[in-house]
Amino acid sequence: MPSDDLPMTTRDLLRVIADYAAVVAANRTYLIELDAAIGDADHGENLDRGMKAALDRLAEADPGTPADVLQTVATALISKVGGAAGPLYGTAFLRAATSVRGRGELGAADLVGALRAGLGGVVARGKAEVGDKTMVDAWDPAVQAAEQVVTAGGSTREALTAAADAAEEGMRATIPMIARKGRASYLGERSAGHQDPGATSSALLFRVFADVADHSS
Amino acid sequence: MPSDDLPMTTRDLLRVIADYAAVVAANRTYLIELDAAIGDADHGENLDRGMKAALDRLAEADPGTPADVLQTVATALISKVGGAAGPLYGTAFLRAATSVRGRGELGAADLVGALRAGLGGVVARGKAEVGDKTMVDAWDPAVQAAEQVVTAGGSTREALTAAADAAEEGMRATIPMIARKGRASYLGERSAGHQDPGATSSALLFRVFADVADHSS
Amino acid sequence: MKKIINDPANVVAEALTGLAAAHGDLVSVHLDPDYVVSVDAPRRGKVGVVSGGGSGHEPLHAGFVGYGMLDAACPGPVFTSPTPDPILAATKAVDGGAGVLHIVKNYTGDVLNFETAAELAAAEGVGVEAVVIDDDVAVRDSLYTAGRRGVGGTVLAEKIVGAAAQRGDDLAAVAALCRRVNDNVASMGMALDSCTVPHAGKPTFELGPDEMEIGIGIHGEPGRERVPLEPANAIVERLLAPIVEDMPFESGDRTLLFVNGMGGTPLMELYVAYAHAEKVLAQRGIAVERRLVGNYITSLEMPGMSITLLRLDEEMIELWDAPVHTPALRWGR
Amino acid sequence: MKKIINDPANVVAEALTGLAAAHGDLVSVHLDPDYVVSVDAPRRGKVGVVSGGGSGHEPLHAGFVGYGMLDAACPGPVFTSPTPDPILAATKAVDGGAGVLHIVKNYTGDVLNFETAAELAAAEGVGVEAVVIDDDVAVRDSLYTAGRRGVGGTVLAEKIVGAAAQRGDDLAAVAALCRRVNDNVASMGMALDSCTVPHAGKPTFELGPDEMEIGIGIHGEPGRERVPLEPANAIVERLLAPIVEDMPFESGDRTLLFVNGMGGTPLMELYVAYAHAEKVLAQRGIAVERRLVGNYITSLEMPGMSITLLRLDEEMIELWDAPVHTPALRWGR
Ligand SMILES: Nc1ncnc2c1ncn2[C@@H]1O[C@H](COP(=O)(O)OP(=O)(O)O)[C@@H](O)[C@H]1O
Ligand SMILES: Nc1ncnc2c1ncn2[C@@H]1O[C@H](COP(=O)(O)OP(=O)(O)O)[C@@H](O)[C@H]1O
Ligand SMILES: [Mg+2]
Ligand SMILES: [Mg+2]
Ligand SMILES: [Mg+2]
Ligand SMILES: [Mg+2]
Repeated sequence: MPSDDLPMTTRDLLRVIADYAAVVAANRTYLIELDAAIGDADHGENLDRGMKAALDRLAEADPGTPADVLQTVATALISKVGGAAGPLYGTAFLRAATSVRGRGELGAADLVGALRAGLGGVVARGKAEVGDKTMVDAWDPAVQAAEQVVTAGGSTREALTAAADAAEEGMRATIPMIARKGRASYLGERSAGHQDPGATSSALLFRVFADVADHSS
Repeated sequence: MPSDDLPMTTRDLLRVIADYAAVVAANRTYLIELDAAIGDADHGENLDRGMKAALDRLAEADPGTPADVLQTVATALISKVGGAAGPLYGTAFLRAATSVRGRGELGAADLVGALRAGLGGVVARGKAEVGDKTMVDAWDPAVQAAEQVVTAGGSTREALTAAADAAEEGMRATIPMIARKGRASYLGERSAGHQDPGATSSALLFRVFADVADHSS
Repeated sequence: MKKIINDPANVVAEALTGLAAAHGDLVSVHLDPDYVVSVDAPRRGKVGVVSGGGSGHEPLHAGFVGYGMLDAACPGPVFTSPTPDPILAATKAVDGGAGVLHIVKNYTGDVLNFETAAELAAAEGVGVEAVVIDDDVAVRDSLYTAGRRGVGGTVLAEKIVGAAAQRGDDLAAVAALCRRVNDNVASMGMALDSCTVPHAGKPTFELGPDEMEIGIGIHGEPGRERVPLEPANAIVERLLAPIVEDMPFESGDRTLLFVNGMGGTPLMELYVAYAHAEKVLAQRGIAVERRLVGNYITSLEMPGMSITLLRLDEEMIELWDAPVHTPALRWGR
Repeated sequence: MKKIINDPANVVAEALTGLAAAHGDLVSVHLDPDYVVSVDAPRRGKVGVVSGGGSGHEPLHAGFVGYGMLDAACPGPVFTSPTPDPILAATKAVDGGAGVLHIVKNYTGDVLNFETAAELAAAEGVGVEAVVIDDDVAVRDSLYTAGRRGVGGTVLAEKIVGAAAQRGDDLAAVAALCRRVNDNVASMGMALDSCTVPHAGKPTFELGPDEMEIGIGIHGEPGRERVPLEPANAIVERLLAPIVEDMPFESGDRTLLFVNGMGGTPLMELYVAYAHAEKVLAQRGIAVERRLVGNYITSLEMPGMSITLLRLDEEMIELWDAPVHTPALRWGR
């Protein structure tokens, strides 16, 4: 394990959630506009409502482990977001929580395992594949990139940075795609030329993870 | 009777109606816009529909006397215009017809008598006074002006020209008025600053009378 | 102008054709002159109830023809009162020997044309009584003006009076009831934007992006004042205050509260307004015992609403609750 | 943005409060989680019928709660499907021991949230069957896409299925009937302009002054194509052609024709469209035996309409005609 590789603590994870809530709030209008182009103009509103609820519940629940944090966020998203994004993000957090149950803090392998589990949750619920122009197009390359870094002996920080870079690339790659899942699929060929809102909010999430790892290391 | 004073024949009167129908059609949008400002945006449409119907009925009826022409126009307006303008103009034409019943052609005195009767019809139906910001503000000074010319021994042409001038002045005088009758009255003080559509269409009518008298003399 | 129409000149006739096709069990439609008559009319011994006015306020009036409400409606061109011809024809078509009531909204054109038709009907031996509805408190009333406009109260009058005619009340009683409804009802409307009259092709008026028009008429006539846009609750209070003051409505009054959409307002917004209106009235001790929420007297696609409040008595409640079966209002059968 | 609202964040709760105030005889409203339940529910031995989805489509679904239609509705935020919480709460509230039917419009969010709620309900011992409505022929269907959207057919399914539950059919029968309705219904919509989502504050899309959007979704999702504005009759033909072709509807079919306003379309225009739609169908030998014209599944204030055609059988006709008493649809009582 490289010298700069500190494990991610419950506090770190709370910081990720707090920062992501702030990032979503700051990008609320942007995400609404992306969704207006190929959807129904609510993705930013939905996630913003959900992340605010997540913060409220975390403040109440005072979770003791990373799994508790992830589980609290999951239930907040499931019961407050609605739409497609609520169950999808919610299941991702839920599965991630389950994958790290019992751990006091998360090493690099725990983290990529949690991300893989989260992706598994998104796919199990939404049945989308890479190329369908959904959040999977951000998640799938991100998880793969993180796994590669860790397999090659890289640090958490390096893994999460690689994930964030890959997620952003995947997000941009959705622009020319023709949507086959979610609301944008109703547009058929007219969905091409627009960036997927869910892939965008996912890339923002991976970037927050990377930034927090960067600062806590 | 001055040398240039030919009586108005049935043909002349048919020409008045045909010309007025053309003038209304040309001013349809203008009258709609005046009505949009202080009413309900239909005066031009209403009169245009009515004058087209009048032309159709005249073509069918082939009237033999001035009274027949006026009566045919009256019933066309009453049964096709609706709104406030239909009964008001209709009654004006009806009373004018009655006042010249039996005449083969109309001298200056007949004409001013017909105009006076027409004004009486408008007032009987609508109960408006001068200053209420209605068509009466065009009709009343027009009829007075024509009567003065005839009393002073003037010609039909002079009488009708004076009427047209007075009607236009009366029309412009409606601009600052606060409406007390018709739809514009709902606006109260906000009706000031707008020219009354019915006074405008009335002024157009008097001008057509004057022009036809001018050409036929 | 963006509308689902073919030709502005035919829009009324085509809409009536659609009404007849969709509701042939209730109404039949006559074109040129245009009027809509209940399939049950005329009924021997029953007072005929006829209303009408310019089109563009649908479902008013044609949507209220049927059992327990109007026997006939005379739709004029858009926003233009009908001529006497269709009114006369409709009046004759519904006369069952007990006379006919004309419910007329107070607009110069409507009053004049209905008056003429009533005279012609009388000349043909049909007894007509006319009641003019003038419930719009946005307009200053005086002997020297055209008076108040007829707006939302018309819908309530047509329902209540229609029920009285249906149960067999005579013409004098039906007319007296109609006057009683008119004496106890007050309304006020507002708009967020203009409607567009098909034959005009563009909006009747322009409002800034943060303005609203208070006291708007149902023909898009400009209203009492133009003010900055406000939250729903403040708008409701702005409409209710002159209504309550005018009558005045007082603590202990039993009322029917009618929140009406002008045509382009989502139902969601009408319910937001309704919630606050009922609350404000409750604070004043005014009991809402019956209610109506929806688009019943509209101005084409105008975004906006009106509030109407009717002071009820026992008889009005009974008649309001009585069965009605028309294209736009139906209960009890 | 011009709307009669207080705060975009509270618009759904405030509208529901108004609905409860105006129709307390029919429904009661629970807030947080938000759901609307019939005052008669639960009824011992009766299958509960629950639907829901994003708000902004009023009167769908909450306006259809009452006798003979829905037992409960779960309105999500504007255009956003509800979460499992209110769906679960509503499902439990209407369970009379005979199980509950979920009528779900086919949108990823709706399907996922209803699925989760059904699992949770099952875990608590309430049997749930779900039927997904996907009648929008504007959308290409395939195994590899999210499939067709649920639109106007939902209203017809809720009425017909609600009547079956009311007469006592069991859960399997009610679900099978709902699938049969869905298999026999097809819809297509269009818009003249966008709606404005309250939390977004500006129109979802922009159309040129002479453009219209064909195949629009009820959330203002862009449609199949953007084309120049056409007369009403041409628009009707453009919507009907894919509907008739898709099913296909054939000469001799007995149908229910539903012309639906998107919220900002005057009734007059809907009747103009209805007149031509019935004529076009008649030319193809397709008989219209029942009809519905009005604003029943809307997109806030969007100007536009949709056409829905349902192939009827004897049982569906009987159930359509059966009494219904809800805030927005009422007959027979
Ligand atoms: N089947 C799916 N699998 C994965 N992601 C999906 C799926 N359907 C939708 N999404 C994602 O959800 C995003 C939309 O979320 P949101 O706007 O909140 O929900 P809704 O579409 O219900 O309005 C899309 O941009 C897409 O990334
Ligand atoms: N009581 C009245 N007496 C005289 N003229 C009137 C009266 N009421 C209205 N008018 C005239 O009618 C005109 C409006 O006609 P029009 O727009 O066709 O009818 P409506 O007001 O019914 O839409 C007004 O501009 C005014 O000149
Ligand atoms: Mg969305
Ligand atoms: Mg006018
Ligand atoms: Mg008019
Ligand atoms: Mg959504």
